[in-house]
Amino acid sequence: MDMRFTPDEQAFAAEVRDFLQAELDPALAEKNRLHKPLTKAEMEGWHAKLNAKGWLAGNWPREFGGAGWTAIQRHIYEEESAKAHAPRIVPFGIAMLGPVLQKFGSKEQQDYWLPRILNGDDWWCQGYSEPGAGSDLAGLRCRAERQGDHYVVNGQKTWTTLGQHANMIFCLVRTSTEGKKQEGISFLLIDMETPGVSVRPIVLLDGTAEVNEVFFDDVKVPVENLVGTENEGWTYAKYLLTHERTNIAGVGFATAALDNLKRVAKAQIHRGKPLDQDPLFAAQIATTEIELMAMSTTNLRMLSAAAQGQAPGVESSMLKIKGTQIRQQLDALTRRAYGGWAQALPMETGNQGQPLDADDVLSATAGYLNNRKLSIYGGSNEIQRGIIAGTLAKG
Amino acid sequence: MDMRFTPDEQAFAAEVRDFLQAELDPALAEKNRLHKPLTKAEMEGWHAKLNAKGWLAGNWPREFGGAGWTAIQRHIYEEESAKAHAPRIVPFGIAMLGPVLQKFGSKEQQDYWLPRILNGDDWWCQGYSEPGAGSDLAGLRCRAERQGDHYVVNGQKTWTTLGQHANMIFCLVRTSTEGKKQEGISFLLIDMETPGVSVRPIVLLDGTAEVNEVFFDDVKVPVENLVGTENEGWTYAKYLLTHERTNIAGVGFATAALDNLKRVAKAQIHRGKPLDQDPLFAAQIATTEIELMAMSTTNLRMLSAAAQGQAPGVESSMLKIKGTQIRQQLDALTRRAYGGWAQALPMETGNQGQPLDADDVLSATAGYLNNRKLSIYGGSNEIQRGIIAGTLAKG
Amino acid sequence: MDFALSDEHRMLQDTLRGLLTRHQGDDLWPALAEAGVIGALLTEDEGGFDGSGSAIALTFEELGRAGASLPLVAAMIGASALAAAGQGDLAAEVAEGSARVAFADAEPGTRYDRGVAIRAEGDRLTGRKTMVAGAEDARAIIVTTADALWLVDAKASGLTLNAYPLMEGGRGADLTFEATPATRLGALSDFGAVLSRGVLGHSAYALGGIIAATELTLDYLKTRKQFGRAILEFQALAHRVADMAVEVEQARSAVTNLSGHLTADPAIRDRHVQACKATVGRVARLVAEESVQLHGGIGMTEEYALAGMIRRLLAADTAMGDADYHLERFAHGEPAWA
Amino acid sequence: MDFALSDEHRMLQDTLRGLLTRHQGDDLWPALAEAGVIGALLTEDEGGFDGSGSAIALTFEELGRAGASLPLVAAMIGASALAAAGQGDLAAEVAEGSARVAFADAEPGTRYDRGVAIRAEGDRLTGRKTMVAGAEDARAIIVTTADALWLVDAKASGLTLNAYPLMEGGRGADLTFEATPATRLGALSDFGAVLSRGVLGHSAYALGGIIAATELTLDYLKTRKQFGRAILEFQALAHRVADMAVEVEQARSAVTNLSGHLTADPAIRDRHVQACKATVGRVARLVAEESVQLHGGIGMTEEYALAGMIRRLLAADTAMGDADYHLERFAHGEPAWA
Repeated sequence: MDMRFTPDEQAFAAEVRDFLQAELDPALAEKNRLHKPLTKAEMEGWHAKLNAKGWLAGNWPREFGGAGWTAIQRHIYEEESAKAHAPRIVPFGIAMLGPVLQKFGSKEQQDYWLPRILNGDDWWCQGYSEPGAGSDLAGLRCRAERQGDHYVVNGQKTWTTLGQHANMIFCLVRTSTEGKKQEGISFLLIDMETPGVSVRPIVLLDGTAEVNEVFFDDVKVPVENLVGTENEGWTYAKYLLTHERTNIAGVGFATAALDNLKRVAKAQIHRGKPLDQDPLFAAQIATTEIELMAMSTTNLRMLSAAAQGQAPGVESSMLKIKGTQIRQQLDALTRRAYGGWAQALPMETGNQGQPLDADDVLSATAGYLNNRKLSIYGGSNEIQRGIIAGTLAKG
Repeated sequence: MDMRFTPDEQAFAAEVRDFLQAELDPALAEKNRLHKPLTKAEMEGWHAKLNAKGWLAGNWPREFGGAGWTAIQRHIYEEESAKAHAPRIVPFGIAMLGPVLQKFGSKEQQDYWLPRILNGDDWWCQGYSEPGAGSDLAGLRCRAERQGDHYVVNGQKTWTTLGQHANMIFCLVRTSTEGKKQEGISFLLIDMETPGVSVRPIVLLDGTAEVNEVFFDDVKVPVENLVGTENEGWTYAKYLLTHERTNIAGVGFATAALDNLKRVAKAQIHRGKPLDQDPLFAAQIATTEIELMAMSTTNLRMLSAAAQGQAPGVESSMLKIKGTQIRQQLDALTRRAYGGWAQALPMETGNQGQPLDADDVLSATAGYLNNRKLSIYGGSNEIQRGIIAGTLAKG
Repeated sequence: MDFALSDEHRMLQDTLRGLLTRHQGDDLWPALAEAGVIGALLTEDEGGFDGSGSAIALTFEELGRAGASLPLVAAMIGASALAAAGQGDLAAEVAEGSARVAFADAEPGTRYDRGVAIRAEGDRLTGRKTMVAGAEDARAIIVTTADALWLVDAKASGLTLNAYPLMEGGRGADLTFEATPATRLGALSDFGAVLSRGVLGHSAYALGGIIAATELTLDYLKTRKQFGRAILEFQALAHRVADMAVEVEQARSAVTNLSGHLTADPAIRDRHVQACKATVGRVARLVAEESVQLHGGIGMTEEYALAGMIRRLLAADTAMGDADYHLERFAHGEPAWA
Repeated sequence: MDFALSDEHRMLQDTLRGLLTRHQGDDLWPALAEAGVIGALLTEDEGGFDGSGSAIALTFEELGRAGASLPLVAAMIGASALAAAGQGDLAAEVAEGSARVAFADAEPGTRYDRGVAIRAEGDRLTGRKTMVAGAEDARAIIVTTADALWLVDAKASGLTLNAYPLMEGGRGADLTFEATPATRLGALSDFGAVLSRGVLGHSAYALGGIIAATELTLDYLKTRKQFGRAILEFQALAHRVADMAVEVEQARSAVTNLSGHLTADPAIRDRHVQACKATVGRVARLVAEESVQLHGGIGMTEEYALAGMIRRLLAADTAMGDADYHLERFAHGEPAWA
């Protein structure tokens, strides 16, 4: 057993740190640290810097213009960039659609769409969930009817993250109602500037508006925008979901959140002393840090097993559960560290004043509220428990 | 709103305390406090003292020789006697069978059995659970076949608490396999000295042997020992179970356990000081004490509502869950307060030495292990959650 | 022993429910004042007509159920403290609703310590208070320092106000004091009974919110279908709802305990203050988090009624010391107000 | 980065599994010694041939899975401490299995403090140690005091032994010292590496037990039917099993972390000692309690295999400081051994 990274991996980590040091604007990192919504231009700018370095698509094979990183390298990049508060790479084109097109798309689709993703010509968003189909994704009802060389799409998608910036959406649509509900689903690429597409923001309980509803009213989509075979979309959807689960543990985010919590606990006064000297609060921090120390190794164990070709099992479900528990616990502690000071919230909608010197406090409250989503989206923790139990039942 | 007991109730509480002071042998109380198994004679002796005072059957109406106490009086008696570490009244005759006979038994059965219960002529035990029917009680299979003026019983019962002392057992038996499983169950009184009855002790993980298996092999039971109507036993069984749930919160036991925990925490040394001065341990005690303060009032609210004729709902299920959580938490803390000293266990079977001056330590370990049963028996906490959710779903 | 409401309190409850159905926003305060609701929170000596634990508990529980965001705890604490300190005229105006006061307790840079960001020199205050609900509308402000309670006129010199929306729905402010003249009302420990009523108010308000969020969640789980079944039929979720229901009863009993011991011996009262806030705060957070989780995505949206409930629950935990703060003091056997 | 076992360690694992299938009770110790298992726990300097974190972790995990109750941690600590203190002859005998030593750490009247019930005066010990596993069979006893490690001959004057069964299955003893001659091996802090290996042993043993109890529970829930269905099909229970499975992975990683940092800088090693014991102890208790609850009544019975597992899990948490003890020291940034 050897828990250390190889010399090559250590060199790579150093290279990532150097890159972040050189290229990441401290103001942008600070904004990101404070959970403030980044502008579209800020996100695109960061993508462009990564693309110039050849690092935008770490997960893509080199033949498609990716960096062809190993799972360990991807892990290292994600860790270091989270610790530096670098913007997260917007996942919809790079992490989600890219792998689907590479595996199931036609040569024409690959040649046309993949370079556009890298160059930032398109901003993609994801059309999976519907108001009646969240955890029960296969219950989706958004219809696409073939009429000549077009599909005509009618229905609604929801929880479309950053959809307000997008010009393209990849959608799961129902092309048949026969057979099981998993059958009859197709995977369509839809230009959001087509007549009949409309987007409505959903404000979340932390006041941010990063997710949207997308409505389709007789939207014409050319048949060449069908990925793979009609009615086979469920297969591609599941493939995409396994890719969505990369970095599911969020060790880097948790590490950054723990550092921030310790900083806050050192500054806040409690019973006349810094809060981190309070035995109860210190024990709560320690409990979470100890959990993170273990999960971080669980994550590496699973990466290492995957690197040695072991078929992934329920690991991603386990990491999803523990990872979200740890991050939500850190968020809760950080908000609570502020005590009576944490009673305001920076609502994006309608700015009617802000408390003084309270950027960090506001971000703690917003971060806590916003990250309640972690245990809901991408397959809720209840869904993950079902997956684990189902696998154990068969084993 | 008035949270105080009435003057009459306060006077009654004082009378109970006086009685316990006068009649309870301190050595017996100490043995009970240490979770040591009491002998049959010790339990019978305590019953006799209570019977002499007219207090053995607090829950029975006066017409049957009971004390006819109100729910509040019963609560007061249970609280005071738990705090004084008085033996618990063995429930099988008094709390369980008595009410069933009073409601569903024939005049002959009432006249014969009820005085014998009060006088201690019979020691009753309960034949409900079976190896294949625990939480799923109605799935029981122990058969009783009518043959002339007898039933012939074949099958097995388990978890028969204190069955080793009993000469009588009341049993749920299957007299028909038609219809739903709840139909076809009958309620039989069986003399354990009848040929074909055998008892085998079950040693529990704390080393005690207070529960038993009871086997029936062609056991002849006279038909006059059928309570109520054949195949209607499920109704009586459910009636009994609601009576079993009296004092389900166990506030008195929890109060005594909390006092004991505080005593232990004051004596044990931790980081050079009494353990109760350790902020983390003190917070754990406080958490549990605060829970108990609230549950104690929940218990009184529900008693008070019942006294004013409100139909009981899911209250007993709620008190069962919270009551067992609190008691198990107190037991866990008490064991943990002893730290490295708590690594032995007084196994009843095979005495091969005991640690020095460690009666309290041994009792803490045994008490913790034994009381894991609290959340399993009398309808497991999972069953109780199902009852609550089912009621909420209808409400 | 009787846990039922008296006839008078049942009437008060009916009045409140009616008012809360008919009135909202800015409209609500005058309606409450006119109906005598502020008076119900105060004793006769304080310009009111009741002031019992029961009246306070039921009033704030109803406000919490309805999700009304009003600085009514401040009015109660203010009138009561003013009356006790011999400022009966202002107290009476607050009681009848013609004047409002704010209660400045929280400070930046600390969880719940007092006197970290503000200090008194003679009869002048210097420093800052934060998250002061209703400060913009207040004629005067009751201010806590390390060991005392002060009265500051809203127009006093050296006082500046910076206002913003609060998480719970109303508006609050940072107050900056620069040698601002203030009247010392007395030592903090002299106002234990007054402050304990404030804790009861916040706790009962939280209890109302706990009940509302639980009911909304239950309703959603009964109605909404997934995988072809009502969500409540999924046993894992049903059991979590059952656990929530058990904790709701704990919170109710904790409020009952404080309500019933408000006039008890200070040492006993303080233990109930701490136990109440610790229990209600814990349950409020549990219910907030579980309600969102059990709802799923819709529970995260501002449009849905749960969002405001969640924020009010968090705020109620935070007001006047959260669950951890009071648990720690309970564990150390410390008084609630010192 | 490679978490797989080396070929040598895979062989050791195979050897152990074979031995543990064939041998039980009194028979096991000589079989283990003969097969070189004690030697695998020790470095060459200590009379063994490995002593790596991996070897220790895998050995005790196998013992834990099999539920073997042996004072093997005492042998490891003993040989290692003796070798470090220049008592190589006895160390070698322990390593080859011809002599046994006990490790006297716990004391009456305290959770995990050392030196509460025992004190050293010159080279004599007076007082009491308790729950000393394997004391009856030991030729010598390694004893902790407030700040030092001592060697006491089992036949030393003033030493009395009172033996009894331990909860985990073996036998232990109270040792009473009355001016008993002892050899000071060194300061406790000098033996940090040795004692940390002891924690790894207990933790890996607990991990084996955690895995065994989880597997037994899963097996039961798959097989046993209630209300006409396998119990595991009840979603509320299935989700709890899933949560257990997640925690088992946490425990495994905590053991891996300590195993991989056994020879790291003491400050880093100690944090892993504390994190390991805190994690494994917490998970051990969780799995113990959940396994009983998920089984229902049968899980309470001595006859069923779970009973012994539960007691061994509790004992492993308790050995050399439980989860709370190590969490508290981690939180305060204190060393593990001082």
